Amino acid sequence: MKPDLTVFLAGIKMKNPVMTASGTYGFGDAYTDFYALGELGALVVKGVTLEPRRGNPPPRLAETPAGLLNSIGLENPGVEAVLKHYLPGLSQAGTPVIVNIAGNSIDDYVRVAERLHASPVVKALEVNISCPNVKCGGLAFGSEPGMASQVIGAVKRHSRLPVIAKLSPNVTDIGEIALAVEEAGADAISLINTLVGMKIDIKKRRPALANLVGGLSGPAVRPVAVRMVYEVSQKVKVPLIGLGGIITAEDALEFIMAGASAVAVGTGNFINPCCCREIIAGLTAYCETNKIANITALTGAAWRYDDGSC
Amino acid sequence: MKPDLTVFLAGIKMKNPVMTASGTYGFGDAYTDFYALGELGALVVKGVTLEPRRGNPPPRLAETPAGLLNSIGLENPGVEAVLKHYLPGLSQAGTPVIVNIAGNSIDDYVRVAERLHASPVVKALEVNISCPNVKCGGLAFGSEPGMASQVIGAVKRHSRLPVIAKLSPNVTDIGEIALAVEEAGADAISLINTLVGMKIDIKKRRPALANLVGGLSGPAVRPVAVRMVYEVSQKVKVPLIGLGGIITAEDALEFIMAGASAVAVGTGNFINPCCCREIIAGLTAYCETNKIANITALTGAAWRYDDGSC
Amino acid sequence: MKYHVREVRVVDNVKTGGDIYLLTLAAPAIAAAALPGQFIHLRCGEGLDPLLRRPFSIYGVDRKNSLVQTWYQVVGKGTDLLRKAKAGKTLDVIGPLGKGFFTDIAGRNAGLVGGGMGIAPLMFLGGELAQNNRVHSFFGVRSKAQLPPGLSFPTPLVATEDGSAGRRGLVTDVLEQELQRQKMDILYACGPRAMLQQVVKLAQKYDIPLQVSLESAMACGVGACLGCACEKSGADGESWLKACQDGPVFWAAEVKWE
Amino acid sequence: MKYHVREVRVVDNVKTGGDIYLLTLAAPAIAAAALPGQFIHLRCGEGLDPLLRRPFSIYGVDRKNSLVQTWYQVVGKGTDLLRKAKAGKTLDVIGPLGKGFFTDIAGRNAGLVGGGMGIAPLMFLGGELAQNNRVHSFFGVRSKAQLPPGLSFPTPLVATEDGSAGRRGLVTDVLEQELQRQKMDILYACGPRAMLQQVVKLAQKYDIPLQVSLESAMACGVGACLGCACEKSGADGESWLKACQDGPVFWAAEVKWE
Ligand SMILES: Cc1cc2nc3c(=O)[nH]c(=O)nc-3n(C[C@H](O)[C@H](O)[C@H](O)COP(=O)(O)OP(=O)(O)OC[C@H]3O[C@@H](n4cnc5c(N)ncnc54)[C@H](O)[C@@H]3O)c2cc1C
Ligand SMILES: Cc1cc2nc3c(=O)[nH]c(=O)nc-3n(C[C@H](O)[C@H](O)[C@H](O)COP(=O)(O)OP(=O)(O)OC[C@H]3O[C@@H](n4cnc5c(N)ncnc54)[C@H](O)[C@@H]3O)c2cc1C
Ligand SMILES: Cc1cc2nc3c(=O)[nH]c(=O)nc-3n(C[C@H](O)[C@H](O)[C@H](O)COP(=O)(O)O)c2cc1C
Ligand SMILES: Cc1cc2nc3c(=O)[nH]c(=O)nc-3n(C[C@H](O)[C@H](O)[C@H](O)COP(=O)(O)O)c2cc1C
Ligand code: FES
Ligand code: FES
Repeated sequence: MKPDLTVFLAGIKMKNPVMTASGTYGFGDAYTDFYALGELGALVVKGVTLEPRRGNPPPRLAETPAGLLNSIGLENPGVEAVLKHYLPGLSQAGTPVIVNIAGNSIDDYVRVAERLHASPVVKALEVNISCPNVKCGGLAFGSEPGMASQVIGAVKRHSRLPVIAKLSPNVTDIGEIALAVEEAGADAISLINTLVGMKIDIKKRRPALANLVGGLSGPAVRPVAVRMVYEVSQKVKVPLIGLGGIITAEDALEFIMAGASAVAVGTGNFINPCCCREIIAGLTAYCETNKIANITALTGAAWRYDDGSC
Repeated sequence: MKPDLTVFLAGIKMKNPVMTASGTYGFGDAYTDFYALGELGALVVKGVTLEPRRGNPPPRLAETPAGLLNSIGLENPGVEAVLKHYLPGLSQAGTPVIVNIAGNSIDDYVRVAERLHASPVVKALEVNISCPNVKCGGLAFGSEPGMASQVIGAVKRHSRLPVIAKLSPNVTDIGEIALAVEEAGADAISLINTLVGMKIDIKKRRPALANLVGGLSGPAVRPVAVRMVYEVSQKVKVPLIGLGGIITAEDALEFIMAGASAVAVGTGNFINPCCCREIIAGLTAYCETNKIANITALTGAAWRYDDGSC
Repeated sequence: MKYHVREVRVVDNVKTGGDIYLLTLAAPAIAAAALPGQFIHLRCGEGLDPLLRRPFSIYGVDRKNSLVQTWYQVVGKGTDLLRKAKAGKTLDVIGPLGKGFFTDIAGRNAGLVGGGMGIAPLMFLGGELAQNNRVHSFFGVRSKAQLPPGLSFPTPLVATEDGSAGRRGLVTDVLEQELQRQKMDILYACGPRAMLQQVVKLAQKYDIPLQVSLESAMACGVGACLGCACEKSGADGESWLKACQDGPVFWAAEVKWE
Repeated sequence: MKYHVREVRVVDNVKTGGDIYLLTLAAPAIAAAALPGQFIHLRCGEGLDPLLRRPFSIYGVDRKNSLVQTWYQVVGKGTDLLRKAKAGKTLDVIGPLGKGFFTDIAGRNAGLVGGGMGIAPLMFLGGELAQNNRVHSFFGVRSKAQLPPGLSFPTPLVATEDGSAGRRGLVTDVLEQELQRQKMDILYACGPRAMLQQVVKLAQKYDIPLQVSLESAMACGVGACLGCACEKSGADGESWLKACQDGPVFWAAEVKWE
């Protein structure tokens, strides 16, 4: 019998647990030559803000050992353009569409969330709280439980859509932030966004990115992400979306066993444009070989094995 | 003319800026077949605690993409045995010896520091504040400015030796911690210790390390370390020792240009046992080619280039 | 249509001079679809370091034998690994990617201006254009050894830094001399930024439409990551050009040149 | 003395059956110094993934021709890369590392017990011991294809899981049968933990000194990282055995067996 990969997450039914990571898949248009969007568990589109954002100047990319630094800076055409030009085309995507939202103030977040109600295509909001809070001197909303809770609470109160909180790993105590956003009403939590990193161009004797710092993603960060999923999944009741360096089905299984209900693929798409499809196939094969009837049975397998302390 | 690689750091004169990272070079005995200890800028030995520590059970190692997870758990024979069996042999090392110290309480740290006065070999103490503070429920001393400051202040008050504070990168705001330890009297700061990480053995469906979590080191973490050195070096006046994923002279130059006065090599020794020696040669060659008379001129070159904001 | 072929066979990988190699791949789908100016995106190694694919212009295509060529210089980790790929080995390739040159011209005087490895895409372009147009080409390289092999259009005018071939000096000087002698209908350029800026000036001065192929660091190569942003001409605050999707070939007027 | 040789030439790298290969390296300094039971630590790839070196027992040494051999099974990333190393390629090697077998015996009956790839170090040991001792060997493998090539001591008694060679069953059963027939003066064992535990019991039962070679994940290979800790017998709270430096060969009595 074919194993069942279905996952219910934040009220959304996904045919499998494999999603795209925001900012690495455009608005769903970039990889359609390789496989159909409908094969995905869910599509998470690029981060959207209230006003159009120009993003940072180039160079925006720097490669590091098994990692990638990016400083795209949330370039996006703004929520109105997204509603008008991008979302309608996704009505036939055949997969739930989740919009990642961002802002510099709580009001920004709330207004983007409210505007997105206009689209019947959007099935959930993923709230990126790694953005700098202008009022708090640029410290990310996600770096302090109080601020994180305020953003998620506000979006939750103004949105009829399920809300996924996407947390920043650049914190002392991820468990504390996760508990705060759960209490504020988050329906699910995505872990992790990028680690803050930097590369120096030793020929030019300056930072390689025009923006100086960037976000580190890719396989290099996977151990950090897996640890956070392992820790947080034992603290909160809401389901987790695990991401950070997933390229193969084995990588995805690490996150699922660590406690994730679903996984998302970011940088992996750049390495292998058929990444998501191959991970779905790999998860199916794994379940078949190991006689797992429903993939949800694997969530948290690694902490059920031991005494659960971290 | 031969470039001058001499560096003065925390009152110690080093013939070059290349040091060993604590816990990756034993007590100086492991690599002597490959080159002489005397070639090093300084030797930093394994973390020492008051009582002998057995460390964690195996498996203690797991490889990750461009990284290494370890959960040695500060295995060491205790300060008395170190004084008796290991330090005397280093009196002819031909390089300054720095002892890394650790403990579960402030009193632990102070007592190890005091005992080390007994050895004429020790030129400075490197205080590892990534250890869990038993009183604070296991949260590392280095994860909160108040605690970090207390440890460093206490060691400083009881020690006639220069004190280097070694900070944990697992914090929301590294700058804050660095300022705290500087104010508490640290003579230099080492950045970074390992990132907390985890790997799941998907065959066994459990964490790959017996201790569940481990410390992530190696090239994978380099962008995180470089960013922290870049940020902290612009905030504090004391010199920095940069480390995290250094294997080549180019890697070392990244840290120096980011703001480090010296660098340390950890995991790199495992990949290339001649790592330190080759980095020293590479730095010399770089200075020659680029007509740098004194390597100290390169410290912070990357932030002097731009407007200094991070 | 873009293809992802996990096992493209290396037919040949030979040094053409200095640290420059010509790589020939057996890739039927890509060969059939490729247009001049497009590129392929390939993994140079097997592990996760280097992590990203590397983009290379398509240097030539042999449609009959389903071959695709790139001509590359060893500059770092990826190209150093590529250099070691022996015939018979397979590589993971995506292609053809990007928007190629505007070739909907016929019976025209076309000028190709290439500097260094920027010559690569012009070789494919020149071969195609030469079928229906008069092709004039201007190649600037450091030294003779950096010149490309296998020309399928009239001999280029060459400028070398060391004087080992053609004229010693800048390719743009050679170009201007020729522009003074005869009218060109269109110019195509690829090379270092400084060279391109000079060609842009000449194209304006002599009022010739110009297409340029730009380089930019790339991650995805397919328009997904927004990493390859190049500055657009015109009103500030507008969005960027994506080198991988909108380009790498652009009309010079689309690009902001300072 | 340990050597670090950045460019050890691959002389040969051939499949001996299944997914098992015999690698022959030209490494004069290491060949001259190597003792049975020691290992070499080598980088399988060129980038930083996989990051760590991989340890392999020395399978054989040809001192005259300065060759060192290892016999390895492809189980993951590193060994898969190693498999692709063709003759002529160079590898970065450290060795010889660790403490070898106790071989200061002469005119004795020595028993060698190997399971799976644990046979590797026994091949070198057996060749050396056979010069002055009577060597009896007992090899357990899954199937015939997993047997080692190039024996330089008397034919082993073989047990296979599938019965394709020797007796079907466990190597320790074959060993015990032989121990009932004749007295051994010393035993040497290398293989899976479960096999070793069984051999330890037999050695106790028949009162024979036993040396075992242990495996453990390794990073440095030279005693610097404390990563390869193996549990020591005796009072609790004591420190560990370092497989890379104190071992990989230990007297069975030094090791805690549960
Ligand atoms: C659309 C496109 C087409 C290209 N076509 C060709 C071609 O036909 N032949 C060819 O030889 N090269 C071409 N390049 C450049 C080629 O992609 C780079 O040389 C290659 O990625 C370097 O990889 P590496 O790992 O060897 O070097 P790395 O180790 O990544 O870098 C080594 C050095 O090269 C510089 N570098 C890296 N990538 C680029 C880049 N994209 N542009 C400029 N400098 C870079 C780095 O800053 C560094 O100083 C093209 C690039 C693009 C974007
Ligand atoms: C002292 C010593 C001597 C050895 N001698 C030999 C030898 O002669 N021939 C031989 O084939 N192998 C030998 N090994 C084992 C060999 O080192 C591993 O098979 C190799 O490191 C695997 O590398 P990989 O990258 O292919 O696998 P990885 O991708 O690292 O791992 C693949 C799988 O193998 C397992 N594995 C990895 N390393 C080990 C290990 N050290 N022990 C057990 N399982 C492991 C992993 O858990 C994983 O499931 C020896 C190991 C040691 C410590
Ligand atoms: C080029 C790029 C752009 C990204 N843009 C966004 C974004 O707009 N919003 C967001 O929440 N995360 C963004 N991310 C973070 C990813 O969604 C993901 O959290 C991170 O990259 C870790 O996953 P990975 O290692 O699989 O890439 C971006 C990442 C990359 C590499
Ligand atoms: C095996 C191992 C043991 C370590 N032990 C210590 C230790 O005892 N004390 C300490 O402060 N840091 C210890 N570290 C951290 C290193 O000193 C260093 O900060 C870290 O590994 C990052 O540098 P690297 O990437 O060059 O290894 C250890 C690291 C490793 C890999
Ligand atoms: S390289 Fe990703 S959008 Fe161009
Ligand atoms: S492998 Fe490092 S001490 Fe043994």
